[in-house]
Amino acid sequence: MKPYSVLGKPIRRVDGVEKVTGAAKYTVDVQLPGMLEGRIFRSPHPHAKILNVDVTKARALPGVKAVITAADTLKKPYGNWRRYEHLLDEYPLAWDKVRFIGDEIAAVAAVDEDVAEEALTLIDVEYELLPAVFDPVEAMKDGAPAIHEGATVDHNVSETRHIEYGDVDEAFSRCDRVREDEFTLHPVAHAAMEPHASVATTGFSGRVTIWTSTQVPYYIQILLAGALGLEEGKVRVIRPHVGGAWGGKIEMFKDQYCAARLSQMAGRPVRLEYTREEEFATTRRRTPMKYYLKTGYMKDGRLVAKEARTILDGGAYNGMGPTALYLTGFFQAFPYSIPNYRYNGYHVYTNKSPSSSMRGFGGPQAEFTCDSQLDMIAEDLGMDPAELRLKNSMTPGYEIPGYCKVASCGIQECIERSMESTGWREKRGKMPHGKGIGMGCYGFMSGGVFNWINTPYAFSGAMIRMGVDGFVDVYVGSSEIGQGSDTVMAQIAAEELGVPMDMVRVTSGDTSICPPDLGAWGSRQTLMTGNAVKMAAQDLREQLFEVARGMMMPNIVYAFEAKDGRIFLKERPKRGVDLFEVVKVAVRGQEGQQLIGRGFYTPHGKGMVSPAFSFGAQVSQVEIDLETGKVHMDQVTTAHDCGQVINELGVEGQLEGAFVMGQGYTLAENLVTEEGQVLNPSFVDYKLMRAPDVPVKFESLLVETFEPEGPFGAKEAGEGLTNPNAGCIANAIYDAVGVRIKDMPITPEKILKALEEKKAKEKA
Amino acid sequence: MMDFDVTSVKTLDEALKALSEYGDDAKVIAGGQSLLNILKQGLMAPEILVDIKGVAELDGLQIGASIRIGANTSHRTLEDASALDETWPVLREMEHDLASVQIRNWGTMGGNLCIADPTGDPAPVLMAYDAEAEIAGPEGKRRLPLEAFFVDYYETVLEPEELLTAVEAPAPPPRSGVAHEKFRNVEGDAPIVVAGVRLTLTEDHRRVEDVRIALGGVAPVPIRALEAEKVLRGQEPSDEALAEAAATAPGETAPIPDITASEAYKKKLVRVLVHRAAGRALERAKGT
Amino acid sequence: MKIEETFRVEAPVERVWDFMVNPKTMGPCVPGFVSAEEVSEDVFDTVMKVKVGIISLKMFARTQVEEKRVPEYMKASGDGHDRLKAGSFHQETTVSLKDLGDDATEVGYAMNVRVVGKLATFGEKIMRATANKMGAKIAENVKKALETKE
Amino acid sequence: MEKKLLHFTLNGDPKTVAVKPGRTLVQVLREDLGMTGTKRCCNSGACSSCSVLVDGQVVNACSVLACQVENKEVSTVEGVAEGGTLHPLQESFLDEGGLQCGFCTPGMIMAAQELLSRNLEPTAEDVRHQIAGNLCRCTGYVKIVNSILTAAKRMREAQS
Repeated sequence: MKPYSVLGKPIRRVDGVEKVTGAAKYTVDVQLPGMLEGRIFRSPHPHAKILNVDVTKARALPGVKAVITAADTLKKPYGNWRRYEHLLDEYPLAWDKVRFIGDEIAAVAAVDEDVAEEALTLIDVEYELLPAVFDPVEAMKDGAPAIHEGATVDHNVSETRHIEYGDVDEAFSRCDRVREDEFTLHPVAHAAMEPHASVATTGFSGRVTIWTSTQVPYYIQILLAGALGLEEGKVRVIRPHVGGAWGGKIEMFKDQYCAARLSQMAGRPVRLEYTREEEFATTRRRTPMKYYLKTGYMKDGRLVAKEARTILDGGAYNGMGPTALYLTGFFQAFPYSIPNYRYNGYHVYTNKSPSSSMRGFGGPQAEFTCDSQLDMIAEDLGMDPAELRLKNSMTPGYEIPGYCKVASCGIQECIERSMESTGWREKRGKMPHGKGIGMGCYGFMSGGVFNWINTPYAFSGAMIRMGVDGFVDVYVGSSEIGQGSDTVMAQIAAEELGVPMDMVRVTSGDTSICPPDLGAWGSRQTLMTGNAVKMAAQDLREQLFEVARGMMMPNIVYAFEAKDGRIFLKERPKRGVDLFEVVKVAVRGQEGQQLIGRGFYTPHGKGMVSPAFSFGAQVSQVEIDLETGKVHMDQVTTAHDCGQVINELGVEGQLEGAFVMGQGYTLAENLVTEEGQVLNPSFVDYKLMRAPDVPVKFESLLVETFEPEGPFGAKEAGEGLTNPNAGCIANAIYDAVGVRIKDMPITPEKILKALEEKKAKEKA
Repeated sequence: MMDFDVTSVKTLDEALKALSEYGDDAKVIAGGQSLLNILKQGLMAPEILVDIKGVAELDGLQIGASIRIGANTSHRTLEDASALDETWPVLREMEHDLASVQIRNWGTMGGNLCIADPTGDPAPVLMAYDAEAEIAGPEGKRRLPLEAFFVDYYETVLEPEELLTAVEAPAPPPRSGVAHEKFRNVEGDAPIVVAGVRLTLTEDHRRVEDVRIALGGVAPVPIRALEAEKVLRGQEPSDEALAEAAATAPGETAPIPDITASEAYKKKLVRVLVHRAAGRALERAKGT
Repeated sequence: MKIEETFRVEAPVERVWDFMVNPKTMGPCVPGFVSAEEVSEDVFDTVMKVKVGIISLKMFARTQVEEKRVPEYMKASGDGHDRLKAGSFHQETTVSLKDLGDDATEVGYAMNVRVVGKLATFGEKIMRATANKMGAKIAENVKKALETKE
Repeated sequence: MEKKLLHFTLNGDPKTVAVKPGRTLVQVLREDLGMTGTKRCCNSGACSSCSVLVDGQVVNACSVLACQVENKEVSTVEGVAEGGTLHPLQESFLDEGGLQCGFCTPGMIMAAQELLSRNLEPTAEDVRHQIAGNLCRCTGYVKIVNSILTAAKRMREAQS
């Protein structure tokens, strides 16, 4: 039993009360006097030259206060890839060409949404239609239409990634067996409940203040300033409560640029909120991939060599696709120890909405293919697939030279515990036809060590102030987007300072108040911002001890401790003073000294990906309707190693939410396009899982390890949890009915078709 | 764009007057659970909506030898109507599982039928119950079998100045059982295929005296599977007979392939759902 | 969305050709046709009233004849939109005629319509539902118009 | 189009607003009355984030014409906590972790409130069925269902 007072317990969210009462303000709730409504004019064509944009009629419409086109922009490409300029391929508004249906051409601000919408119908654009290409393999062929004319773009390939270690060819040559498979992964939408939205206002000083729904306020400040030609200090980004993101809000979007630019031109606040249709059809998608996988192994089940090749359907612009391109290759070799590995990935432009980062950042595609193939290998060897995973899974201290070091690693215990609690050995392969059980495993980064913008370093900062009002104020640049990071930061500060949770206030996501932080992506907040908060709290605590020492005048030098709102002598706990007496003496004392702790974190020498990795094993149990192919989820058990648990309620919530998101990815969700047109841009036609669909029994086993690099030994519990879902469901389906679907999503129709083909084969 | 006037009428006469006054420029709104989506998309631009939700005489159930469902009756009212359990229990079953509670509370039976979405839940069940549609117009009222009410995809027989006032279904004959089956990949979602079956046994329970099989989502309109009915009528109520009828039904359908399912898969679902619904209807008939 | 029909017309190929390349005569064979005006040679402005179930929209389109091989092949393309710009569309139409001898002609009619915007996303199912019927109706009308002796 | 006067009761208070006939209830609540607790998410009746009660029945405010609530009683999430104390539903959502980003929470709470007003002894299945129309992208629903069951239990205990 660890001596923690608030860590590792189920703690109420610090933002909970606001949210259950409807008081919480999201960007879409921000209303300013004189606020105008903005709307965006989009391309109806998948690929076309823009010959002329005529907005005179729109400008003349009564009630229209501003209309912008590319002519009102700097025509400078922007994006997160500031350190890799060849990847910057997107403009605030299209000026030469449009590259997908929905590409932004102009924007209007009017007195209300009706006028704004009418204004859109008055914009006339002349196009010269160009041949379009929608399939990445087609796009790579000679003579395919060129979507971008970059010097580094060849056959629409915008980026390639290569990973290699060990001696792959030699290793394959000495394998007992080699297995090759191909998989197809489809696009899905982030489908955050809150759409992308911004409210921007420009003061007479020229300073732009923008409230926006984002994961990365600091990036938005830099990118927006750049796109508007302002100094960064002239842009203030405020992130109110965010209604979900999952990687769909880690870039600058057109709502942010257009709201800001329109507010500059109209001299009035402008709100620009995407419709649900725009959300689905014009923002970002999880990257569709074609996956080729070759694995070499020995008769005893040892995995010896692996080769992976991917072709990513990048859509019209890079987005964060190139990172997904790298990470899917890297995590293809996780969480197993494969000494010889080679990966080649290609990111290809097509005339569709851009694909980009989405929860797991390439991981879900990697683990679905990896786990599906592992089960096929196990069958080939006549081995229990769980045993195969145990035999090959990573162990603490595992190292991929030049790539990463894995300090803490609980994967083996995760596999064992998920087997025990589900009765794996009694069930696998032994249940009646139609019922099945399957496993998927994963490992994921606790924050990327890399940064795309301006510097190569990932960094987080924190500031903690204690005032005579009796509260501890924590200022962080991390982004509370629903995942609970504000609560985690409050817990870390409370634990370190020995104060109760309700004495801690967290202020996050305001670039003019909070220290810079790369924000919420790559599961980085708990470890990176958490470390910064812990350091700031320690710094502040030392300041308090100093004052306490002056107050208590111990005759010899004792070590101090802070706990339960008191500061006392470690060896003589009875001798102590109330913590806020110390604060008062410090602040009101003759020095009038301020109590402010500083903390910061940046990983150095931690390889190319992450300073630490979470691990886990997931077992799902399904029942299949043999006549319709419909999959019913009976039960899911997940054993997750996130190091030291900070908030039990939070980790469980992430586990459950991630699984159901993955269940949708596997069984139902699919962003269907036909000739570049998204056919289901609504919650009527795009199928999210609903309450009656989710497993009735949901079990979360928290396997605690200690991660030396993490605050109190903590690691991520967010994105990684999405990685095993598809594989473990696919494997359960195979166990139930003996069909293996390699192209996602696994719909009832595909299952039924496979079942019929299987029957036919058995007859023949 | 939602740029139209609304006139809220309180009586059937007012409604009909309004409709003949505005003619083609008007659309009727009751709950508007489907209509509003179409209007928001700008796929229809009426000058005025005639709001009949407040017309009390079109609201509510009359239960006797037959059941009369006023066009304004909400799905939730039907779901909650325990008075149906005796003779029309499947109406409640169907309503309990229709869309979401939010939609059941505000949406009406009349609205559902008039939108004529072929995947709607109620039509096949009502057709199995041998329901009739009652229509009011300038020349007074007319009645027709519900299957004749639907003309084409999202199209009914209603003239611009006409109004659906009620649907009426007789009590099933003695020794009858009724069942409803639907398939959807995600719960709480619109069905892909719907089947409703009413099966009546002979006095000695040895033969199928009569059967009605209605299907939704497999043609531009909800349809009867008349061939499948023929196959079953007069047969011994064996599972083989049911299976044979079920195997006949797909041939009578012309499903429209869409992003939810292919034509072939929808036909397979028809066989499965008809078989299951007929099976449950038979069990219930035996129980009588 | 593809609308394709191949059908036999009891009329000489030249007559079929003259009929089908002229929007004034061909237009009325397309369900919902309202009017067609010649803007310049081989360029026409047409108005259609698309009524599919509850959906009813007035569509304005400009059509351009791109390729003509009298009397066997014609390719035309056009762009259009509805009044509220709920949807816009781009269409490519090819007509190919085969002389079957004794005053009969085989007509191959292929229309590829790409509809975008709300009309496509919301109306997708509805339009698929009617596409086939549309083709059949066009064929029927063309036959009627040409086979009735004038 | 001409605005018309609309009269209704909002969380107990009488309201009179001038609105265009084509306006939906969610627009009137959020834009005209500044009651932003009710969220607009899909605007097509498919996610139920905008759930409010009309005469005690839960409906999607995006799919109700404002003029159709004339003389009716509308309640929103802002009216759930009374006299400065949280409703048992709100307390149990906090204790059970029934929310994350919180955007669907107001709708969930309104849907749950209708259920509990009709049935204080719901099964887990009853709860899942009641919120089948309410989409949540964060929680996977598990803890939302627990929250509603816990609230029911607490309300039963408070009664007896």
